[in-house]
Formats: sequence, structure tokens, C-alpha cells
Amino acid sequence: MIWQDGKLLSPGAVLPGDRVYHGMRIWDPGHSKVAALCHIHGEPPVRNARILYLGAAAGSTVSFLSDYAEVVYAVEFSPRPVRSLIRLARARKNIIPLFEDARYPERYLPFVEPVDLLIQDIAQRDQAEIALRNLIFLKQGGHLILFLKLLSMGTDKKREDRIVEVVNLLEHGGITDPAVLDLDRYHTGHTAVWGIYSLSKNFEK
Amino acid sequence: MIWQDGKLLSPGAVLPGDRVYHGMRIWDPGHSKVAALCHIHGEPPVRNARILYLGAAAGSTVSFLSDYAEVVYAVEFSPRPVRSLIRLARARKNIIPLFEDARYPERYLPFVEPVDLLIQDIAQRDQAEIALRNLIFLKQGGHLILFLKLLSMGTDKKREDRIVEVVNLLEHGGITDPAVLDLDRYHTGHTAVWGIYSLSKNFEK
Amino acid sequence: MAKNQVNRAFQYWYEALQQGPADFLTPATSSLADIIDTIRESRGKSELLPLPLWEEAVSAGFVPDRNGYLSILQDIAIGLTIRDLEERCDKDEAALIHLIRILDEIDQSIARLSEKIEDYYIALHPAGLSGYERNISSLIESLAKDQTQPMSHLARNIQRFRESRTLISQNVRDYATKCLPNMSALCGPLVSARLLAGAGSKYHLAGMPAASIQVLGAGPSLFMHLTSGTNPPKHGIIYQYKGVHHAKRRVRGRVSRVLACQLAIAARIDYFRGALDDEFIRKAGEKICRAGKTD
Amino acid sequence: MAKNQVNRAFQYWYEALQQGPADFLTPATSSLADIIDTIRESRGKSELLPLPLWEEAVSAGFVPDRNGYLSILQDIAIGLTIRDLEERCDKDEAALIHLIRILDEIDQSIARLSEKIEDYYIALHPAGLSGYERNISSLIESLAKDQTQPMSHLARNIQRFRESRTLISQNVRDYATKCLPNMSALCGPLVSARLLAGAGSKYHLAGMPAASIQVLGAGPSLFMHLTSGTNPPKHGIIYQYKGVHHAKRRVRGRVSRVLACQLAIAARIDYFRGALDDEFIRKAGEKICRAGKTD
Repeated sequence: MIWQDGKLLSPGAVLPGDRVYHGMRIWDPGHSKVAALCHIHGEPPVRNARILYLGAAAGSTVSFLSDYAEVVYAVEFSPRPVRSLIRLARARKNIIPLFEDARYPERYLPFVEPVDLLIQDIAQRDQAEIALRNLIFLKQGGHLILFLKLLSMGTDKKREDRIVEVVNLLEHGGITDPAVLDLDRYHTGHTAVWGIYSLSKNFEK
Repeated sequence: MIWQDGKLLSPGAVLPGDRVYHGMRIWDPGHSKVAALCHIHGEPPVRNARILYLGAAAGSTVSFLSDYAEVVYAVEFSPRPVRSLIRLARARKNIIPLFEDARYPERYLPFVEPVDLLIQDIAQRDQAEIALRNLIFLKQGGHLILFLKLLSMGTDKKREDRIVEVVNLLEHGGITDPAVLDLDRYHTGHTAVWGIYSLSKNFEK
Repeated sequence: MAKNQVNRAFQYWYEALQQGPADFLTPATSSLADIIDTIRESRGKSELLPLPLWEEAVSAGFVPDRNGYLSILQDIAIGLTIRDLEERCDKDEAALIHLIRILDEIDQSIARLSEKIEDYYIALHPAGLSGYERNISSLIESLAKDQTQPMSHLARNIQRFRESRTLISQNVRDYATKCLPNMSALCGPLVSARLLAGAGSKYHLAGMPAASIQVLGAGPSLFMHLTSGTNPPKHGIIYQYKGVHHAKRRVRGRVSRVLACQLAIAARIDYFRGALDDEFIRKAGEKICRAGKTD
Repeated sequence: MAKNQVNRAFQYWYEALQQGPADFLTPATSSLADIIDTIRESRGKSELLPLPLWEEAVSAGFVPDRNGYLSILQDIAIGLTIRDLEERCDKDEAALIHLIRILDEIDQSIARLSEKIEDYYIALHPAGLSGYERNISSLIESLAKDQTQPMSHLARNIQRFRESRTLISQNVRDYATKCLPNMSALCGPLVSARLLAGAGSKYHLAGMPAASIQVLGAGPSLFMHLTSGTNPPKHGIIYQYKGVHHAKRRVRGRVSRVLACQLAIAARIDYFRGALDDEFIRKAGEKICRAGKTD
């Protein structure tokens, strides 16, 4: 990925509202959890990747991913942001917008290829279960990045317990050694869980 | 002065652009050096005072002072802010706007009463000299508050020297024990010098 | 995947390819539109199959290359989304929310432009500053009348904007009375529409506790703030309702609390039933009235 | 203070009191205006005396009480300031700066309102999203034509705003050609006016080094940014000059540097002499032209 003077940049066409540095889009860690992850913990394999993004919202992060990726499948279930997502897709050949509930992957099964990277940013109680159901799209050896919002979960103890629970669920679903990564510096109360979908582990089930 | 929950408030009529707390104007230390001084070092005697303010600009700080003071004489020499100052004066009975250069107090001598408090906020090389010339308006026992901008003055050593020089000048002019007060927390590179105009010292000259 | 499965999964892809993807937006006769309808129907019957790999699609001759594959996929996805959007969204609700935003934008434009014109006028006529009682709209009015003024044209257009505003606010009233009948009966259609816009949807509004409705939109109303320098409303949007606004200061808190309680119920009736409930309105009105009595 | 000094110092106060302070803004005949003129004249001759104490003024019968004293003092101070403002400020310069601000405000109002209308339109007609090539101004145009559309009135007014914009930008051209003749000759009156507005005054502009002029206003031009999603201009305002804008990418930096140098000189000629210097313009034009040659 492209870095300059500590800034993460994005090589695509500039969109309205973008900030620009040396002629390139700034991918701001304060506005995108994926950018925050890159800043704090390292880059996920996005270059030329096929990506499934659950909880795409109006497509801000998706637009940056699409600058790097081969194709981004963007799932969002709320009508208002979907409209922006469609506008975005019309400006970028490699964004496939899907107006669907990520809880029911069978509904968008006919429109999504096997992907190298599955990113989920959905603030729901059953977020781990949603991720598991969508593993059907992830290639063996592909990466899962799951953003958890723990701000509203009360005490530290409860948060810890919840993270452990999510990690256990993911390991059970075939994700090897998921890493728990703190995004607090840019997104208060948010954590990422990052792991690799492993063929062997999956077969053990 | 009026404080609530750590906020300095101002009792006058709310003006466009004001932020409001419990129905009162917030006098923000980040926007006004006088408010910063109150926050960090203590309140100058503004209640029912007669104040001469040099470098009034568009009158933001003057508007707050006028909430507390009996009358504020506001001197500003730049045409654009003066227009705002006039508008402000038309909304407040106790602001006397003077479109004059503070270097030539003789020009506004016929329009300013003896005052209890002289505040100067002029970023000019000869700021101490300007203050001295305006001491003719200050009552014996009145307070002088001089805001210095030292940001552009190079090394720390140079700044120290400059402050010592200013303090010496003021002491010579009749200001007793001027205190040098740091405003850095709210206004980077700004310092206030605060002293009392002393009858006896003045006669020593 | 078995060969015949690939074929069935690619049936619509193939047809789309034959017709070209460009015109599925023109009326429902076009073929890609038919394909999308077919997909939607089969989705209802859970007949959908997973997407074949692009290599399979190319080797089966359905698409020329990877770009062709993605391009048709995008066309179908966008087409499906738009059909679903049309069906799923509540148009009255959407219209209301956007009309409120347009109203606010008009207010802000008028306020900002008027201020800039005032600045211009005063810079050129500093003498005006002396007797000047700040009243921007009368300044705009006089500039509009005087054709010799360079700002006359712009000032007239600002006045025309006010007419647009009046028209649109009548629109808002009509939609709100229809879409939020019970809330409109309690606090007027304009305030109801603002509450809807603040909450984002009837669904969200219906799920809100009274306390949230009471402080909804407690940020300053920019227009009032800019033009008259008033305090930003402490009580949120419902403070704009004259029943609260005009209540005596010491009962104002109580009135807005009771009103918010009744509005929370009205929002649920509007969302779940959608029809005016006379009995509820009568009782709610009595409660609000009682809260406003100074005893 | 001696009694006769008090009397002389209070001469104008006394007269002001007799006449009442209300009407010194009406034409120069009014008495407070005369007093202010007297003050200004005597100031020129250094005849001014310090202000008598308010207690003296009251006991001498010149003012009834402290409030009366402050009130007349304020009236005189405001009156003096306004007279001085009128005399000291350069009206052409002030007009230019404010007209540029009005132009920008119109652009922003049009852009923001158009966006909101587009949002409204799309929310109600999601089908429009599919073939939709984003072109807000043609959407506004078609809405303006179709009287059955609820947004028709507003859309027409937005178009009228464009007419106002055209009129005002002609105004700006006229003022700039007169007020900044040399700069206007080099980079056009509109760009020159924007540079003036960016610097704040001819005085500040004349004191600026070329490097500052080159990057003046390097923030994004909101309107271009919103409507076409272009990069914010890297080279500041002078990038809007077609000579820079249309230059080949690899000489663009050089052209804007040379232009900025010549503009810095032009700004000084405009400020200190105010007249067009044909010889300078010819030479500067040659230099800028040479910088644009790709060799």
C-alpha cells in the first residue's frame, strides 16, 4: 500500500469530500477502521484481492478498498446508505453493491465469488455468528477481519469475556489463531479480530 | 465573575455565534486571552470597571468585558474589524468604539475617561511603548494587562530577554511588580504581563 | 459444480449477454430487467444457485473475459438493488425527510447570502452603520426594490427563495399530516416532520423513549440563531411547538415532558397503524393542556 | 481643569445635547454631524482637550447624569468612526472583496441546494439511480421545466441565481479592471479579484512575496470540488488562470512561479501607482509566455 510522510494514501480517482495529499486520496485512520488497522497493526492483503465487505454503509471505506482491490462485494441493508453505495458503484467498475441482510448469505450467494478477504463492520450482538455464516465465501487461506464495537458493553470484564467468546466462536469456525487488535487510538471502544481461514482446521470440524 | 462547571460565563445578551451554557454566554478561554487569563491565573477587576481596551479587533473580547464592566473604550485601527465593532457598540450602550491608532493616544484623549483597567492586545514590536503612552488614561492603582505575542521571536533565550525588557520598561513607567503569566495552555506563544499602576512609583520618575 | 447446474445458474447471465447490459433501466420490457425480475422471483422460492466461477463462465462462452463477467455482475446487482429500494422504501417518509433538509438548506442559504450582502452594503455605505438597526430582511427588501442597486437582482432572488420556502413548507405539512397523522394532531405537522427527520425514520421514531424525543435536535436552529441571535433551543425540536414555546417559563419543562410522552405514543400509533386515533388525541390533548396550567 | 477649559472642551457636547443625538446620520446639515466635523478639524490642528470628568459635566449642566454622558460620548465616537471609515477606506477595494465573497456564497448555496434536491429526487425515484450519470445542473434544469414537479419552483430560482451570479461576476470584472489594472492585464480580472480577497487588501497584496501569491488560497474551491469532484487546486488561486490551468503538466509549476513573480510586481504597481503600465505588461507577458514553452 502507498504511504507518504506517515499518511496512508489511496491511488484511485478523487471523490467529492476527499482530502488529498500530493494528488492522492488520503485514507484517514480516523474515518476508516481499515485505515486505522493499517496504521496501528499492519496491512491486510488488499492489493488485487477479491474482497467481501459486510456493513458497507455509504461505501466510504469500500471506495478506498476498491482503489487497491480487484473487486469489492459490498453488502449493506439500510436503504439510505445503499443509495450512496450505488452512486459509488456507478463510478467504479469493481464495486458490486448488494442491498441485503448479512445474516442471510444465501440471498446473495448467486452474486459473490469466492474471496481472498472478508471484512465485517456490523455493530450487532450476533456479529460473530454473522461472520461465521459468511465464511462460505472465503477461500481457504483467506483472511477474516472482524470489527467489534465494545463501547456499549459495560465493564472491562464483560468486554474481555465477550472478546474471548468471539475468538472461541471464530476458532471453532475454522479461523486460525485470531489476533485481537486494539483500535482505540483512532476509534474509541473498537477492536479488530484478524485471522486466517484454514483448510485443515475446517476439516477437523 | 460567573463560573459554572468549570466554564467562565458572561451575563450579557447572547450574540450571534455565541455558545451558550445554562442560558448564558460561554466566554471561551480558547478564543479570548482575557478568558484564558481568568482560567489560568485569576480574575482581573472587571466588574463595574471602566476599561480601555487597545487592539479591540472585531470586539469579541470587548463584548464579554462589556457584560461585566461599566464602560469599555475600544480602540482599533483596522477598518474591517471596526465595522463589526460599531455594530456591536450599537447593540451595547456601554461600548465606545474608537477608530484610532493606539500609538497616538492624544488623538482619542477627548473621548476616554480615566479608567480602572487598561488591557492591550496588539501584536507589534513597540507594544510596551504603546502601553506606556496609554498610561495617561489609567487611574492610580488601576490595573494594566499587556498581552505579548512571543511566538515569532525566535529562541527561548530571545523571548526571555524580550520579556525582561518589557517588564523593565513597564516598571520604569510606574507599574509595580508586573507578573509574567503564561497563556500557552490556550494561546500558544502568548504571555500576559499584569501589574498595578502605582502613584508613588510614578512620582519617583 | 455439475455442468447442468452451471447452465441453470448462468441462464440469466447468458441472456443478459445477448441483449447487452446498457438498457435495463428503460421501462420493464428490456431483457435485463426481465432477468432481474426472474432472479427476484426465484429468490422468493429459494431456487437460487451459487455464482459460477468466472473461468467456468468464460469457458462456457457466457462471457468473453473477466471484465465482462464483473460488468454484467455489477449491472445485475445495481438493477436488483434499485428494484428492492423502490419496493422497500416508504416514499412519503423519504420525501418528508428530504423536504425538511431542503427547507433548512434554503434557510441557511438565505441567511448566509443576506449576511454577505449586508457586509457588502455596509462596506460601501459606512454611514449606514450609524442609525443602523440590524434588520437584514428589510435591507434585502429595500435593495430588491431599488433597481439601480447592483445587488437588486440577487436581493429579488432571495425574496423568491422565500416563496419557494413557503411552497415547500406547505408540501411538508401535507405529507406530515398524511404520514404522521397522530403526531401532527398533537404538535403540528412541521414539528412532527422535524422530529421524523431528526430520528431518521418512522421506525426509529417509534422506538424512541419519550426522554429522547424531548431532546431530539437540541442543537441550535442555525437560521434563528444567525438572524436573531437567540439562544439555541434547550428543549430540542419540540420546543418549536408553540404550546411549549409560549408556555410560562416555570411550566415549560413540564409541558415539554408531557408532550414528549404523548408524542412517543403517537409515533408508535403512526408507525404501526398509520391512522388518526381520535380518542387518543382527545386524551393526550387534555393531558398536555393540564400540564400547561399554572396552579 | 480650569473652568474655561471645561467650557471649551464641552462646547460640542453642549450643542449635541441641545439638538438631541438621534439624527446625526441624516445629511450633513444636522448639528451633531457639524460637531463631529468640528472635532475632526480641531484634531487636525491639535487643538483637542482631554475629556472632562462626568461629574464636572453634570455639575456644569451639560448632561443630566452619567447615562446621558456615556450616551452622547458613544454617539460622537460612532459618528466620528463612520466619517473616518468613509474617508479612509478604498471603496473599490472593499466592493471587490465583498463581491467575491458573495460570488462564493452563491456558488456554495447553489451547490448545496442542488445536492439536497438531488437527494430528494433520488429518494423518490430510485430507478433514476441506474442510468444516472451524475449531472446535477441538468437535473435542476429538467426539474425547472416540469411545472408538475414539486421542486420546479425552487429549481427555477436556482437557475435565476445563476443569472445573478453572471451579473455580479461582470461587476467584479469591472471593478478589478479599474482597481487592479496591471494584475488584471496579467491574469484576468476575476483571478486578480480573488487574489485581492485572499490577501485582504491591496496593501497586503503589495507586500506579499511571489511565493505567497503563488499559493494564496490553496484551499479547495468548494464549488468545483462538490460538483465535479476534482482535486483541490494545488497551486492556489492563480491555478484558476487559464494560462496556468491549461499549461502542460510538466511546465505548470514553472508557469505559475513566473506568473506569481510578475503578479507580485503588478500588485505593487497597482497599489502605489494605480495605473496600467503598458511597458511592464508587455515584458511580463513575454516572460510568462516563455515559461509556458515546452522545450
